[in-house]
Amino acid sequence: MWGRNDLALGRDASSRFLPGLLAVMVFLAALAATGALSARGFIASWDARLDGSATVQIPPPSTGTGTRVERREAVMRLLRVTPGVQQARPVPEKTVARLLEPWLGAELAGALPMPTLIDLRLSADQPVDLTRLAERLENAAPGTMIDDHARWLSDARTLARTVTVTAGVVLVLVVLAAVLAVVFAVRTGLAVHREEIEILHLIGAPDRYIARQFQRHAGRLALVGGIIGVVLASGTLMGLRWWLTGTGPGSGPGADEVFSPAGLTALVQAAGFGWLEWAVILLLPFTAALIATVAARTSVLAVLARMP
Amino acid sequence: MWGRNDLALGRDASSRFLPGLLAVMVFLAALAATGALSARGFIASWDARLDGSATVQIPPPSTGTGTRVERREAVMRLLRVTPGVQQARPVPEKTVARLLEPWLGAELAGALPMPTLIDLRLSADQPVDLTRLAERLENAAPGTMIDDHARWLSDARTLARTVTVTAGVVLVLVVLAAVLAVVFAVRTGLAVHREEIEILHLIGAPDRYIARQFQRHAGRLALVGGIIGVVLASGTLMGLRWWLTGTGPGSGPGADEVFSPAGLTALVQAAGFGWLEWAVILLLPFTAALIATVAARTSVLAVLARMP
Amino acid sequence: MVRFENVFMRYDGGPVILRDVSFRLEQGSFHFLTGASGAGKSTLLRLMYLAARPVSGQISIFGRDVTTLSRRERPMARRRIGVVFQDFRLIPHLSALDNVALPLRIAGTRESLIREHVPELLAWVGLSGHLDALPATLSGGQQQRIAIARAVISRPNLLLADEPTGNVDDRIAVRLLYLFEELHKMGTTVVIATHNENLVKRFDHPRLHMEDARITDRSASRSASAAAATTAAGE
Amino acid sequence: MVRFENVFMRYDGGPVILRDVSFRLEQGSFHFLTGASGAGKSTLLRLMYLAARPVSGQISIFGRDVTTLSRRERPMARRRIGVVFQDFRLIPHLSALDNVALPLRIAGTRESLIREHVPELLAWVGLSGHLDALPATLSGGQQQRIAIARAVISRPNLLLADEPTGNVDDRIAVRLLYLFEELHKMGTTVVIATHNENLVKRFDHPRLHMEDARITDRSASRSASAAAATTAAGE
Ligand SMILES: Nc1ncnc2c1ncn2[C@@H]1O[C@H](COP(=O)(O)OP(=O)(O)OP(=O)(O)O)[C@@H](O)[C@H]1O
Ligand SMILES: Nc1ncnc2c1ncn2[C@@H]1O[C@H](COP(=O)(O)OP(=O)(O)OP(=O)(O)O)[C@@H](O)[C@H]1O
Ligand SMILES: [Mg+2]
Ligand SMILES: [Mg+2]
Repeated sequence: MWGRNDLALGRDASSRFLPGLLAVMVFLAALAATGALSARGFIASWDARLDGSATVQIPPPSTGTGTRVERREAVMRLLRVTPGVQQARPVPEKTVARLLEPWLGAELAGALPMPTLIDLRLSADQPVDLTRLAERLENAAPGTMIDDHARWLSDARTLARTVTVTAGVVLVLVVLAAVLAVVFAVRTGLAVHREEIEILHLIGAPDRYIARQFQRHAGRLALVGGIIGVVLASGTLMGLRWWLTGTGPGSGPGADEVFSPAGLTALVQAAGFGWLEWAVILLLPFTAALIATVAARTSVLAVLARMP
Repeated sequence: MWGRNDLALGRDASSRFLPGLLAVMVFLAALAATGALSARGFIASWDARLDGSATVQIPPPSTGTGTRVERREAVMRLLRVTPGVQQARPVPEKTVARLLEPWLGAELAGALPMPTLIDLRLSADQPVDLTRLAERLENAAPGTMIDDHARWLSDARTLARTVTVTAGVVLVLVVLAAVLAVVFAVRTGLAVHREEIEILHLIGAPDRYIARQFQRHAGRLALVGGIIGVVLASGTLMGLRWWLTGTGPGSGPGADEVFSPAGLTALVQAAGFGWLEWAVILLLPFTAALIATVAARTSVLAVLARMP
Repeated sequence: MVRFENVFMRYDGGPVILRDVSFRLEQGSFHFLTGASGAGKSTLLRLMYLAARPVSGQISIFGRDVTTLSRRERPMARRRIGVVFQDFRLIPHLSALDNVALPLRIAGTRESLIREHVPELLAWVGLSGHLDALPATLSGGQQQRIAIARAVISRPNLLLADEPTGNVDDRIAVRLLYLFEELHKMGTTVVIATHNENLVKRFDHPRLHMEDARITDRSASRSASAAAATTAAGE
Repeated sequence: MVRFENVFMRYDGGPVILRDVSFRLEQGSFHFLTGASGAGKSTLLRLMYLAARPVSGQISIFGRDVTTLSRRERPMARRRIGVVFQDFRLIPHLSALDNVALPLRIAGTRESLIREHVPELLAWVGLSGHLDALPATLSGGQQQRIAIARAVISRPNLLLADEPTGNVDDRIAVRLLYLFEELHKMGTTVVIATHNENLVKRFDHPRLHMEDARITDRSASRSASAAAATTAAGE
């Protein structure tokens, strides 16, 4: 009884078109999900690096009083007794030079008097009043500034949220379209087979008997479409990654203050190949099949209930 | 005769589902098209600014011989006689300081000895051999480097191409899905109305008579769906823009060498509101209607030709 | 077996088809249902096979009030009723054999039993050469005989046939009527709606006649009904 | 008018239905088409209304060989042929009136003419009270009469009716036959497939009888055909 297929749904147009439609939807869903996940992961890694941290920057001695070491020690003393500052670590001069290298050129960076940078780790439990700290730092060594990357992080988070929201909208729409396609297929299937369904009813078939044929049909087609979509999406994502890795930026010159393609490239490179991304992608066809089965069953039973 | 609708297609399930499906497709198409167009426009504006230009960078005198002015004049002399260099213009020191400000802090940038920068405009007809020029510059003023932004532009173009290719893939898929949905609707419409179509044939209706009813039906539904999709897409794009403008970055501190959210934000801000973008977006529903009409006509006539 | 009590029936905005009709058909009875075209014969049968509900009144079948039967209970009741529809209602993509086997399959009958009984019955209605034919490839009369075979295959307790011989000649019609007689002898209650006066005359069974939204139960076809009197081709 | 020449017909893998059959029907003739169920009556009519092609042989209608007619030419030929299908084939969502009007509308007839003629014809077949009814809300016999009205509304040159009275009683059947006679008198060629011996006997028209894949043209219904002899309800 489970295997019965009196309606020959397999011969309907839906058999050819539903998998295609669902393949496209799953493809788009995979793209959107990967985009959202990797934007989130990318930002999360920056967050982990930057949140709860701050940088203190002491200008080179030429503009102030005292030697470089004196000024640094004055600041370090202050920081060590500031509650909430868990750790303060001067950045080695060579690292500072390397940070500036892309902007000044190697020779220039090596030759210029460098500012002193101190990395801070801040306590999560005991928030530091950065405004007061800044004042006290100015006293300890005039010209000293503190930057907690808040602005940077806020920008990055806005951006990540934009990507995530856009991906979310796309995902919702894609699921909506998939459900629409399935319900549409089921409705037209019911219309095409209306007479046969009436006959089945009249000779004693219960609604379940008919719904089962539709839900199995829809589920199977969605699974097929989902697999096709996921295979194509994986291929596309890997292709994109390969392309970007092949031609992407290294550490060379050329950058700009408002726009760094390298950042976006890194975003795409990081995309979609962690275990979470793979799991989401591999689950998509089954999710599609499940959605299709439920959508089919629900809409068949709803339509049948309105039949005499 | 034009207005006849013997098949009552308007009462089919397609009337409810096809507009929904096509609205989603048009929405996604609008998003993809806007993304591609604004990536392209963004890069084009950078290209215009950077292509055909190069920057010469002379380190401050501390590392070489001669005064700042001597070194600059030696380089300028050389550049003036180099074929292919249309224009050479030293960048004012204040501008250079401002360029470095975000990286070094205002005080530091004002205090440090700055490199001398010279902006070059290169002729498009007479390509300059940059390797040879670099050698000759090194002789004129040791430590001098030339940067034609090639690396930067190549990165930016790769990125733009990635966005464009992804958008293109999405567009193709979305059009494919729309055509699939229309052809699916038409095929099931033909199946639902098969008997009536046979009757119409038998009492003397030609194929055109029947195809006309289907193509008008499909075209109308696609137009409705397209308008819904475009309205939603415009709303979403404007919402995104408003959100990003509201919370986006200004000129303040906080940036990083590999990633600038500001760049992406600018990308989205620039998105989809030029006349070209508006034209493309406004054309989408009509394109959808046209595609639907043609797809419907073609597939109806193909199916009818196989009927007895 | 079948009991109508004060049944009132009309379709939305249509003419009254049954006005306060009460009657009962005993188990194992055999009735012809006659009446002019549009009198309501098909409607009466539809009420009996639960495809329509009366406006008011009670209809009991197998001793149960079917007007209050829930959607979930109807399938089981329907399995005990065999119906020959006026327009056959075969499933187009199932072969003759599969169409006839359908009620058995829905009821979960063993496949071996199906393979045995279905071809046998199809042979009786003269279609042994068309077991695998699709309905569309069969003539009108052949389709009608498949519809009849499907209605009787599960040996229903109640058999309702709506104009079951409209597409066959009288020789075959008589043969089909014998099939119904056979079931009748095994205890099935039979109601056959027909315009064919020849048949009604030949088989001596009581007649339910519909006229003016009422039903008259006449014990034999001999009594000259209004319809019979106006028959163009009377004897 | 209608000419068959050495026509051979069978469906894929089916029995031979016409074996080297030749005959002609003169313009304005009136024939009954008889034969056992499955003999091929509907098939013969289908060949005439261009819904099937013979395996070999020539069929001319209105003086044109229709077996070679292209897809684009067929609609015009079909508009001159009225057909009453064995299974009615009404369009379910069109009212009785619109169903009957359909051939006129397809041919581009003025709406005012349609409003005048269609209700008149529906009144003649006894359906003046059901102009706006959908087919599903009509009884079998009522649907059949709409099918007949649709076939005759455009005054076709050739009228083909397949069992047009299977769902009505003999009184209505006679009335419908008069409609065909009416057209016949106006010059229409008429062919009516039927199992109803009463009708064939009552109207004195020649009979085409199908048997063993051949057609015999008998000039009158009086001659005892094989089918008539085995009729269960003969006189
Ligand atoms: N579904 C329906 N909705 C509305 N009216 C209907 C419906 N079905 C039938 N009718 C009307 O009910 C009346 C009786 O129809 P019914 O089919 O019961 O007649 P019948 O006796 O079977 O006729 P016939 O011998 O022509 O088959 C007719 O006037 C018909 O128009
Ligand atoms: N489309 C088809 N494909 C294959 N075989 C067919 C097709 N239509 C009819 N047949 C077969 O052709 C034979 C003649 O069928 P046809 O419908 O012409 O008979 P008929 O004389 O009209 O019978 P009835 O009186 O029962 O309507 C039958 O045996 C039938 O099975
Ligand atoms: Mg009836
Ligand atoms: Mg026939």
